[in-house]
Amino acid sequence: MKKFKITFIFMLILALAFALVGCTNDGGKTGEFMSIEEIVANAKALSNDTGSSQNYEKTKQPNFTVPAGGYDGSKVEIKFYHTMGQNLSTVLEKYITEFNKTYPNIIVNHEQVGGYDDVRNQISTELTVGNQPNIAYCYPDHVALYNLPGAVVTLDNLIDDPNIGLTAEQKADFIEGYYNEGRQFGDGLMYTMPFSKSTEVLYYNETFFTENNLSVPTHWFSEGENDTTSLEYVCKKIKEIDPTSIPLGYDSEANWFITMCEQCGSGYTSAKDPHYLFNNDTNKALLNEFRTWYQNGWITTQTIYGAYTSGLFVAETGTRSYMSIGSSAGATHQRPAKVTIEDEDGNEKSVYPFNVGIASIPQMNPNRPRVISQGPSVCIFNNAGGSSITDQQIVASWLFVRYLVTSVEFQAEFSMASGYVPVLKSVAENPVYKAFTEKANGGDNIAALSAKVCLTQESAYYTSPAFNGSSKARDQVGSLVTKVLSGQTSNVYGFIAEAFEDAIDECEY
Amino acid sequence: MANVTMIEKNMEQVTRKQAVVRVLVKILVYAFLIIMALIILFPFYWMINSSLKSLEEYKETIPTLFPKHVLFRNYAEAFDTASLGSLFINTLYVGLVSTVLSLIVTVLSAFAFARLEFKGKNILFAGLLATMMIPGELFTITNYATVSIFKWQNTFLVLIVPFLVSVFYIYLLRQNFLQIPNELYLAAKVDGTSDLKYLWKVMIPLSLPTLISITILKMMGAWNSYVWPRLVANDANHKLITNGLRNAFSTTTGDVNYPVQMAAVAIVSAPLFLVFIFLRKYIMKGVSRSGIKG
Amino acid sequence: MVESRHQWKAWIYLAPAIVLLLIFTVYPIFNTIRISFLEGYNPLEAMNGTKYAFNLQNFAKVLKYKNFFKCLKNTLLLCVITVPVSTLLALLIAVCLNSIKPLSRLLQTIFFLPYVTNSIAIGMVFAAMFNMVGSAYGTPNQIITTAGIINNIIGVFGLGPVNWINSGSTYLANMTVMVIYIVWNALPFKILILLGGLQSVNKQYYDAAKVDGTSRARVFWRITVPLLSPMIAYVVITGFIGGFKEYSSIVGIFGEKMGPADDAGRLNTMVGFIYNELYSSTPNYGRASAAALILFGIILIVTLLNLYVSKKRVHY
Amino acid sequence: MKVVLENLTKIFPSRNKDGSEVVAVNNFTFEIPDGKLIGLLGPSGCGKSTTLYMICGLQAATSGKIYFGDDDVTNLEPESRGVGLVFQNYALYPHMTVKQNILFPLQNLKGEDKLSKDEMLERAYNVAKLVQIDELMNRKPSELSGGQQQRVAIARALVKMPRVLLLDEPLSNLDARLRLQTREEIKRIQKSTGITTVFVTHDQEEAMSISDMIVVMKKGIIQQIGKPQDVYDSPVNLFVAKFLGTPPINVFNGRVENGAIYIGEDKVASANGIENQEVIIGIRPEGFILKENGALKLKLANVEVMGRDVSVVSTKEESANPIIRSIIDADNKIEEGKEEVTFDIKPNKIFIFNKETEERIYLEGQTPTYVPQKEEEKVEEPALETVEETEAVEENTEE
Repeated sequence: MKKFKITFIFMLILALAFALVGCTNDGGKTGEFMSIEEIVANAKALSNDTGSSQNYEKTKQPNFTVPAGGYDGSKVEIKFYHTMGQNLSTVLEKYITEFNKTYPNIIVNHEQVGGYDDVRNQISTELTVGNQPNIAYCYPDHVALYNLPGAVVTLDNLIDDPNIGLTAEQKADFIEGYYNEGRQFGDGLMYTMPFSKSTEVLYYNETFFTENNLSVPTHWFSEGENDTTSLEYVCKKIKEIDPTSIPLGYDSEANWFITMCEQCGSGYTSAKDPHYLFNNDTNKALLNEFRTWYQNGWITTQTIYGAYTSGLFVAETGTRSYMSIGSSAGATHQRPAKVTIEDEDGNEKSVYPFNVGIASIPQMNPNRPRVISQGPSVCIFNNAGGSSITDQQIVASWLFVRYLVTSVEFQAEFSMASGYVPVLKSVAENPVYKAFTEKANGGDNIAALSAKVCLTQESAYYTSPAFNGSSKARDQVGSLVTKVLSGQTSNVYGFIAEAFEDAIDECEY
Repeated sequence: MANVTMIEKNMEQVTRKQAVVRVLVKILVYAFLIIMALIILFPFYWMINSSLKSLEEYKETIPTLFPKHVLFRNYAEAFDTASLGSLFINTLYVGLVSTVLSLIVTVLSAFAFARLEFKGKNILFAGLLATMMIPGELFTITNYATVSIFKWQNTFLVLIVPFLVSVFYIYLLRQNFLQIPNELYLAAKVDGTSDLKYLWKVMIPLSLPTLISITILKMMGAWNSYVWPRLVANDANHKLITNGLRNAFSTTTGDVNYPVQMAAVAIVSAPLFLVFIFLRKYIMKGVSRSGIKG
Repeated sequence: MVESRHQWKAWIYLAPAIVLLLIFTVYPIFNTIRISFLEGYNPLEAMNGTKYAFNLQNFAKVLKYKNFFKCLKNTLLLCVITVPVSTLLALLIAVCLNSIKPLSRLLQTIFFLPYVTNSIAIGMVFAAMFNMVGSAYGTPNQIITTAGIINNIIGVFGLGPVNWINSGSTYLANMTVMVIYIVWNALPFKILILLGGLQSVNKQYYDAAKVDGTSRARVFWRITVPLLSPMIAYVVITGFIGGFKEYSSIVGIFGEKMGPADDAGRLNTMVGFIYNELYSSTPNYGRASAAALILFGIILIVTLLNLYVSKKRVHY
Repeated sequence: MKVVLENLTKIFPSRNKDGSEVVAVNNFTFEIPDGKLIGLLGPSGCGKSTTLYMICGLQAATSGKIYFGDDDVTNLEPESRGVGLVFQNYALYPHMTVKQNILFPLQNLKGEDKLSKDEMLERAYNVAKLVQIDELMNRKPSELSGGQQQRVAIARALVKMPRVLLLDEPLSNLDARLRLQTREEIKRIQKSTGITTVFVTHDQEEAMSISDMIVVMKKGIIQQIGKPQDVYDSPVNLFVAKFLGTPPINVFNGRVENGAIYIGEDKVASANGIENQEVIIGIRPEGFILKENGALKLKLANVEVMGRDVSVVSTKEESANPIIRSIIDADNKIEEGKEEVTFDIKPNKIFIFNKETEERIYLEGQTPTYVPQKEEEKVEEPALETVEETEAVEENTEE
């Protein structure tokens, strides 16, 4: 029996030895970071047209030609995968019944598969056996993946078709940046239609800002002593006023990193090989700077904090924040719960504890603004992988997609319900939507205020290049930010350098 | 060998000491068991406790041991948002049908392995046991392709058929059958009872506890399956508990309402818990009776 | 045993099991082996005729990949700690349960509870217990919004709040939480088997030991454990097999990112590694199959090792 | 080491919940002299095993005292009593070799009794030689025969030189031939070690053959204590008479009439000094003398020749059991085909018992060798439930 005890203890020692191995993470290298002033100067030097202007001449023939006579009116069933929750599905259903008034024989079954990754995983598995749906929410890198077996219908012929295509006004009505997102796959062909978009905005505690006469920050880093409109200055000031607070909560680490790359013109990714360019001195210096901001307790992010930073922004007691950069769609969540107070003549009134202001996010170069554009597009699948999808189903799918993306009423109602931004310019004039945006204020209709801000920064939208594996880069830079900000190390330079290298290895694995 | 005078010490004192030791040990045993039981119970208590709190109270710095004001509403809300009703029915249906079918397959196979002699029996059984070691993910992808060829997506068939054969239960039942003396079988053979009659009349009654515990454990399997159902049968009227539960609460923008999620978890665990309480004796006897003698 | 005249009858009884096994177990194994040799096999590319070299590149790529060894280390570490700890704990509990009469039925029910629950669901509960919202790192004034119930409990004993699973938590803290959760999950089945075994041990051995004046510890190590050794061997072997396939318990606590916020994938296991290969933006079935076969190989070796060790030590 | 039991009583809560109790051992008082081999004898359920387990401490006594020498060990743990116990089915640790089994008790010795390694080995080998299993030391119990296992169990019990050796039905698991041989072994071992030994058996032949003293018990009450021959020759009541002796005693209904014992019409023995009454008469099978027109006339059934002597099987109307068996030596002849056979009765082989109380009535010339306990000391016995011996043993003996 002695033997039994000995082996047991031996196993425990082995385990402890393993555990210790896992703890060392101080990179060996040492060196100097680029100075922030230099980065700001480079950013300012950039002219407005560099970066995301792409040429769209077609290098390939579209893979789908519209059958003669377009839709023959036959009974057709189409399947639509999306990530809409309960409230958005009800809006969708309303417009499906509307759509069926003109096309009674097109039956649209729609299904919430889960999050965006779930949709991708589900379709990538179904594609292997030809079970793919007809229409699906998609992001650029999803489409890159579906294009491996060429399963996505190129919409050019459908768009240009005389009787079921888009009229010139309809085409012009699309917001330029969103429409072009559909044809950034390197061959100039149109793969996706923009469905509903969102961007990032800066929410700030307007009441607090006016009380302490703080100005809304317009750029990141202070230039000179008396620069009171830099985010750096505002954070420092807020920290002095309320030391227990975390001045700024930035929800998405990946968006933050990619936006900084766009604003500073430092490399992130490219559609052509080599794809991953984010391991450069500018980015390392930026993250180092933000690391010190984090250690001063000025900022936190959703993953580090463990929950959406909107929780901090609306908090009344305990730790709270006074600025939050998050999705424009999440406006309603950035508004504090109503509080019942006694007004002067004693009767109870429920009112918001503070007013929320919304502004566009700080920029490195004010006349070259860059802000991320996100939100799903939709794509249509063909009969790749031996699937039984017929041309009529493709045409029917196109009719449904065209109806949704060009119907001003749908775009207006969907945007109001979701907080997303409509893809059509004319939605701004739609009476219902106009009334909605007029009433915009920091309280009850905060969603309208967010929509108004989004409309003002339409020209600043950028989208990252889409290629198979681009979402891996996005995941890696996200965890890179969290790791650099909250990682414990004694040799910061080495630690950051190694973190960047690991991220690149991971992408190229 | 002269009798060794063993104990000169005063008898009284030794007896008393031993009585004290005996009581002490009893206290120690009970203390150890109670502490371990509390550790096992604590997560359940915490689940119930959290599920009755409001979101704000749930997020307070010092978690409260009992909800300030009890919100049964969470349970109702959990029931609708995750549409637990249909999830339950689906899971129950899949669980029952797959359990009954797999019982038949298990009993027949165990009978063959325990009673009948045929070439290659041991190799086959060893092969079967080896499949227990293979990680499930290995099968998922290929089976997905096979199931699609059969056009079984979004049906109950696809949730039931692939998992009818569970090697562990065949092993468990075979052990149990082996304990039934062989003479019984030979005697039955002599007076002409067919295999099936013998199986039905003698073997099944004798190993009833094990069969019942297999049924219960198999039902629980349906409750816990997660990856496969999501892949092959994710539409509304075929969704099972776990994948229904999983993305019912992950709202894209706002915070997840943890208390309601806990409530859903509690609702999901309740039936299994009740089933176990009533059939505890059988489960215990079933598994131990098969006395896995290695 | 009935002579072999009844050969065909046996095969008829086994027919349903064999047919299903062929389709849903044997065929996938061969298919996986086939794919594991196709370098970088991606099903979507394969659909439009991309050809794949038939070589060992997949295995080479997996074995050279730093992440693979991290996953292997996590899996091995979890197994080597949780299996012995849960077996010993289960043994102690079973022996104590077997020696008392009052309350024993109630306690048995309680100890079996974790077996009845859904591992991902209870994972959420554990995550909530160990969770600590708010950053406790770096900033001088240690901002902690909610410290979680566990930290409050250990606070009672004067220990400071530990950052168990949030960003900035140490590897050791994460592993401790995982070990606690896995042992908590593994106890019921082990107690059940060992208790069953104990009840079939002949009482007279204990009477004999009592007359021989054996101390409780010696009774435990020299009589109970050897007599239960077949059960213990079985429990350890199935423990290792289960342990190597650990995945859903980590998803339960850390979510699909398999690690604290600042170091996603830190606790990723072998099955998690395979999963990432299957369901990533660049699905690579070749490498996933190779990794799965490697894992199967390791489980096989460890199980054979266990069988060998138990052959020597176990008394039948 | 003298063992004294004083009013030892054990009451079990009976299995069915009607609250009735079972008195397994009813107010035992007897003394086991030092160095003697005592047999506890009785039908199953008479409390013999319970008594044994109480002596060894595995069973707690409900009341009464147990003394080893002058130490009161009643509530002492078995290990401190210095007892050796041999179980009915040996309870050898299956996973240990014979040597490890024997060494096991020695390794438990603590304090000043602790032995060095080779002292233990030496003791183990001595005791192994004593029971003649010294060449089986490295075998596992499963590889040994019943008899060998028996001897290993005895060796394990003796090795720690206990003050008292207890054996629970040591021979019941052996086949007939081994039983005889092992019986002698136990006798030899006990004599050579001189250790006070108590063994329990339901086989009266086994008890009588090797015990220095036997204690006959029935339903928890001592019937008679004494040397085997005395108890055989002078049973204190009908139960003891019937229980001892193979073949069993022949029992008749008869009467005492003016100084003589009559079975039916036959006057078989003189009984002067005893008033007339209906009585039960017991005659030992070896108490018959074949005699032409003897006192007792029996209808002859058949004759079984067993070599050394002849067993005459006959019937009589007044006989309680279906046949009467008389054993006479082989040289007297019985003609075949005779209807009737007559015997005279040896005076010391006939006993008479009171019809109601079945107590022995001593004829003149017969002296009582044992005075049963006085009536009132007995714990009144509420339920006359006969309880199967092992089943009544308290279930949760302390672990």
